[in-house]
Amino acid sequence: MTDSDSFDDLRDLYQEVILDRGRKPRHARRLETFDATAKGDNPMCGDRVQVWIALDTGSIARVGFEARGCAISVASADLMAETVQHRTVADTKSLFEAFRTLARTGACPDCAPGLAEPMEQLAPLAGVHEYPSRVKCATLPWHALMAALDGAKEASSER
Amino acid sequence: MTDSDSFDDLRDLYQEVILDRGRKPRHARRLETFDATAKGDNPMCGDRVQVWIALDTGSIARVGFEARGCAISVASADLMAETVQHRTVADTKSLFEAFRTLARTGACPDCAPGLAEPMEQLAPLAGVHEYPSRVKCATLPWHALMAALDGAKEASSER
Amino acid sequence: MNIMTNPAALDVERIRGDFPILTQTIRGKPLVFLDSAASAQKPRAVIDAMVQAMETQYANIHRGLHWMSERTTEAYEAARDAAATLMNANDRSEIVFTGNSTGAINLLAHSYGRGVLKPGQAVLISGMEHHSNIVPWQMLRDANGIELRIAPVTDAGELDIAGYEALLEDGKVGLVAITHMSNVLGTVVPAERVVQIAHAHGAKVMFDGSQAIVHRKVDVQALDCDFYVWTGHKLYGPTGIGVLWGRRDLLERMPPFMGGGDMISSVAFEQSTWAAVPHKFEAGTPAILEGIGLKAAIDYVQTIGYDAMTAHEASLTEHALARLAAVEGLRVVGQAQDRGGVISFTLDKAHSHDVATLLDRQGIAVRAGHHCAEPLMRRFGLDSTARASFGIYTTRGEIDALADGLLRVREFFQ
Amino acid sequence: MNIMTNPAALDVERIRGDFPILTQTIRGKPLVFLDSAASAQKPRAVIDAMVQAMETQYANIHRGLHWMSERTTEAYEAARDAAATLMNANDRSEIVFTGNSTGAINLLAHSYGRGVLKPGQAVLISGMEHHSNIVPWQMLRDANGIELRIAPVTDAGELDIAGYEALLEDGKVGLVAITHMSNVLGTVVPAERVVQIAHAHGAKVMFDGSQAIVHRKVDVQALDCDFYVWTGHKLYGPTGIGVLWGRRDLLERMPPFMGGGDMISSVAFEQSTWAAVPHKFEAGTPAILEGIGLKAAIDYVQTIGYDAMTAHEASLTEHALARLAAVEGLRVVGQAQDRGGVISFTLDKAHSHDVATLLDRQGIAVRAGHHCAEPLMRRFGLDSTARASFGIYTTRGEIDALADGLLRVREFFQ
Ligand SMILES: Cc1ncc(COP(=O)(O)O)c(C=O)c1O
Ligand SMILES: Cc1ncc(COP(=O)(O)O)c(C=O)c1O
Repeated sequence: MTDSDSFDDLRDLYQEVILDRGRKPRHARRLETFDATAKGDNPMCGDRVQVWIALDTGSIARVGFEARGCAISVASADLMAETVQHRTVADTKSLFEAFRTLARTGACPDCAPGLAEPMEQLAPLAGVHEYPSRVKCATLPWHALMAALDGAKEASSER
Repeated sequence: MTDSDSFDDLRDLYQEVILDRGRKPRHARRLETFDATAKGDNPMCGDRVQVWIALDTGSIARVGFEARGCAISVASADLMAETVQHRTVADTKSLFEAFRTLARTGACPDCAPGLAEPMEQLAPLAGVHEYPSRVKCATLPWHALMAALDGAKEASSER
Repeated sequence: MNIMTNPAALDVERIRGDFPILTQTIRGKPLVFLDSAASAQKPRAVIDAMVQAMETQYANIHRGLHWMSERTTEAYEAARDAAATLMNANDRSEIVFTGNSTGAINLLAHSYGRGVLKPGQAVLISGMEHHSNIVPWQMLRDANGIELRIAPVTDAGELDIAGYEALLEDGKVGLVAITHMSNVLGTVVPAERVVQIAHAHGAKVMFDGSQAIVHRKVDVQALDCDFYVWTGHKLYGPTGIGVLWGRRDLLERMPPFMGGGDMISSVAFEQSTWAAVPHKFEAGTPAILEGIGLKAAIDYVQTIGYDAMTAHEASLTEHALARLAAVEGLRVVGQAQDRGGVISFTLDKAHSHDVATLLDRQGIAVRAGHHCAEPLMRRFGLDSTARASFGIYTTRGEIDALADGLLRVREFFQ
Repeated sequence: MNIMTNPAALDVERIRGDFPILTQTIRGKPLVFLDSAASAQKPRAVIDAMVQAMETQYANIHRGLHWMSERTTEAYEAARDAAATLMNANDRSEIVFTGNSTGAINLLAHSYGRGVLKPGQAVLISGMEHHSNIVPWQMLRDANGIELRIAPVTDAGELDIAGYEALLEDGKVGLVAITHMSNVLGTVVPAERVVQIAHAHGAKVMFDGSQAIVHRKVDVQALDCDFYVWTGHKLYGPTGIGVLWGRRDLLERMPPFMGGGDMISSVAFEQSTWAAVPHKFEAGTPAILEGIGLKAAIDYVQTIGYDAMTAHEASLTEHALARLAAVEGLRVVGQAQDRGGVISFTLDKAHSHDVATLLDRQGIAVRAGHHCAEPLMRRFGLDSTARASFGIYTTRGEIDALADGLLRVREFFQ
């Protein structure tokens, strides 16, 4: 049972990157200086996240977050922080739409042209589409990010 | 179709006596002098009946009634008026219980011993047991009769 | 005659094959079921969908994180999509599931009536309502000081439009709650006009579509109404499920009706917050199997198509009115121009209960009584009527059987 | 070991054969369904009863004068008799059918809460209630000035009896509405004592028996309670039907909740009068098919017998608690002395949602979340737990699969 191959059945959704990011997120910190912040709250399952954004002339310089929740939501926040760094706000918004489709349907072949590379990075989360009630775990940090970019204080996830 | 045999399928519930009594009841009149009267009302189907009783030293001298309703309820009122005549109040009450069982179950083999003859007269109504929602058509006049004997003004039928 | 040449024609024999119950016999006679307005029979597709759920894919829904729960949630929520499409709702979140039409109207009477309407305002119903669209408003009147007004019905059994408009004139009516089709007279109310007039006077409109949606295509956006309710079991679906459609902005303004699981966002003893519409109105474990059955019923009806259904019922109704007119002493109650496949009548020599029982002994099921519309009965000076009502599986032969059966009843009572 | 030597033993393999769904596989693995507390699976007897009604004997009920209607009425009303017998009610008229437990509690909160209780009185619930037994009373509090009190729960997850009694001392509590068994902790409340204490202080008692009736014989006369509610889908019956039992004299004093067809005696626009109990509380077309299914479920449970069911679940629970105790980092929430087959737990290294999903990938269905009991979660400092719950078809092997699955999850998250 200690042979990692015996976890094949578990690993198709919880890929190594998710486990790893869920356990040791790289961007899980409050930014000292930031331009925007917002909270996301999913009262149905108790997931909670706050994101901080530092901007640099229309682009995202850095994202930090604090999250309480499942591995999926923490990993998703961490991957999000990484993929949106140095991206324009406009690109980030299309990336969100593309990611949302990925999370809901498991694929997004034609969406967000020009965003193939970050989409690749987010691909490990595609498996959540099989669990409609967990899609919101993956999208909650993104909703908070969008809320922050739109100047709102709070986002609530899709039901 | 004019041959009465062609109505066999209809006649097992609506026996000749019921049709006849429903059409031309013999006791459908208000008594001029009476000792008790009560109304019965079945708001669910609009059946309405009033009975008048003349007593004679613990026995029923005469019963008259006015009824608005279906053939079953009118025929039942008329047969009731006839069968209770000259009976003691106590006998009438047991007859009611026996009739009620007859109407509900289609038979009452052992009940009301000593009342075989009036039960025979009421037997044409036994078929209503197949129509639980019409049992109350047959029993409504009896409920009014019981109410009158008990000094009440109104009875409502069983649901 | 090739039935295929008419695109709207409905192959009634094929349809009958979809309803297992129709092969039953009653007292040795083939069942002639003319009581569909009370509740319709269920096609195999509905039965199968419910069985399949129970046999292969069932769990409680919403927030279940396991396969059975996720799949059952999808199957149940697909009913919401189907209902939204059926009614041409703007958004699936405008579909609220209830236990039946009665539950939907009570929800509205509580939530809109007590939560949005103000004492001093009025609710306007009509003289031909089902008890389910009378009593909840009476209870609102008696509890909350909302006036209850009754739009008059003409001798032909139609809505008296002038009388209706007059009752709206003073602007006090906040809500018109009116049947789209009478379950007694078969009358179809001129819904667009009803809405235009109400809106012109600042009133919202709820239609009780319990009967109408079985016979006519309902497009809530074209009707321009505000609420529309109906009940699954009359549209060939299971019992235990009904639908309240409402405009989203109105639903959002309404407080919840029942409290409990599934309708909350978060709960603390001090205070709770509500889920978004439609879930705010759906407390407790939903009628899951019934939603799945209802989805199958809607799909079934959509496959047949309203054009074919409406045409079929119109031709049956015409035939029935002609055949019944030939029965001496028979009086049809209601002569509306626009009517659906529901016909009430009385016979001079026989009480309607006797008529129903004697027809039953010939295998013919009709309803008799006040049809949960006592005030309407009174309006026509009646205690009860017999009522024959038609569904997609009803045949001309069955209507002939009814007419013949009535001739026998009349002769029997001669 | 001959299973026949123990009269109370339950032949789980034979029982599993009665539940078609249990042969399903999930992602190629045999289904291990440990989510029965959310909703139970349906035995063939229930499926068949519903199918048979739809295929051979269906019509709307009450006041139908034809064969189909009379027979369907009998079949539906037989469910009332069955429920009355199951609970040892004094009279069948004390059984009111609702849509689910939530509907039953809301009925009570409206009808008893607004119709009988007076502002200034209090309703007492406990700290371990399901949202369905919290929110209706909050809504009553906020609308009608009824105080809401919360009986404390001990660290072991039991009702704090002294704290409970103290809240009754001032005599203001008119109604105690309390769970008979917690859907999170499995705790069975000492029902007789709860009633004795409440009655001694002049309060009526309603039990939320949604969970309890699945695991224990409920005898309302022995309990001496005043109201008891439960929900069909957890007792192996269909969705869409629930039960409110109430003492007849109390039901008679209560005003109706919803208005409509079937609950009236007569209707006039000026005023309507109500039918006798229980019909006064049953507005509109009932859940007919669901009543018929529920009857079959009750019969099924009665055939197995509560002795066997309770013993089976007790032995499963004991086994499960032992196996779970061996999973490192696993904490069982709630250590009540008297408990049923529902176990909530947390794992130190994994969030309960991840636990549920990872178990699901092994074919094992458990629930994760707040289980519609947020205040109780907060009481134990938690956001969510995973929960395994057992039914009559649950095997020791399935519990072993759960324990092994959890060991894998833990290792996976190492
Ligand atoms: C203790 C308890 N009360 C109430 C309910 C509500 O039951 P329902 O959702 O069927 O109304 C449940 C189950 O969901 C429960 O476990
Ligand atoms: C016009 C109308 N409204 C309301 C209802 C009530 O429907 P339900 O009994 O399903 O709530 C009915 C049928 O009974 C009806 O015909």
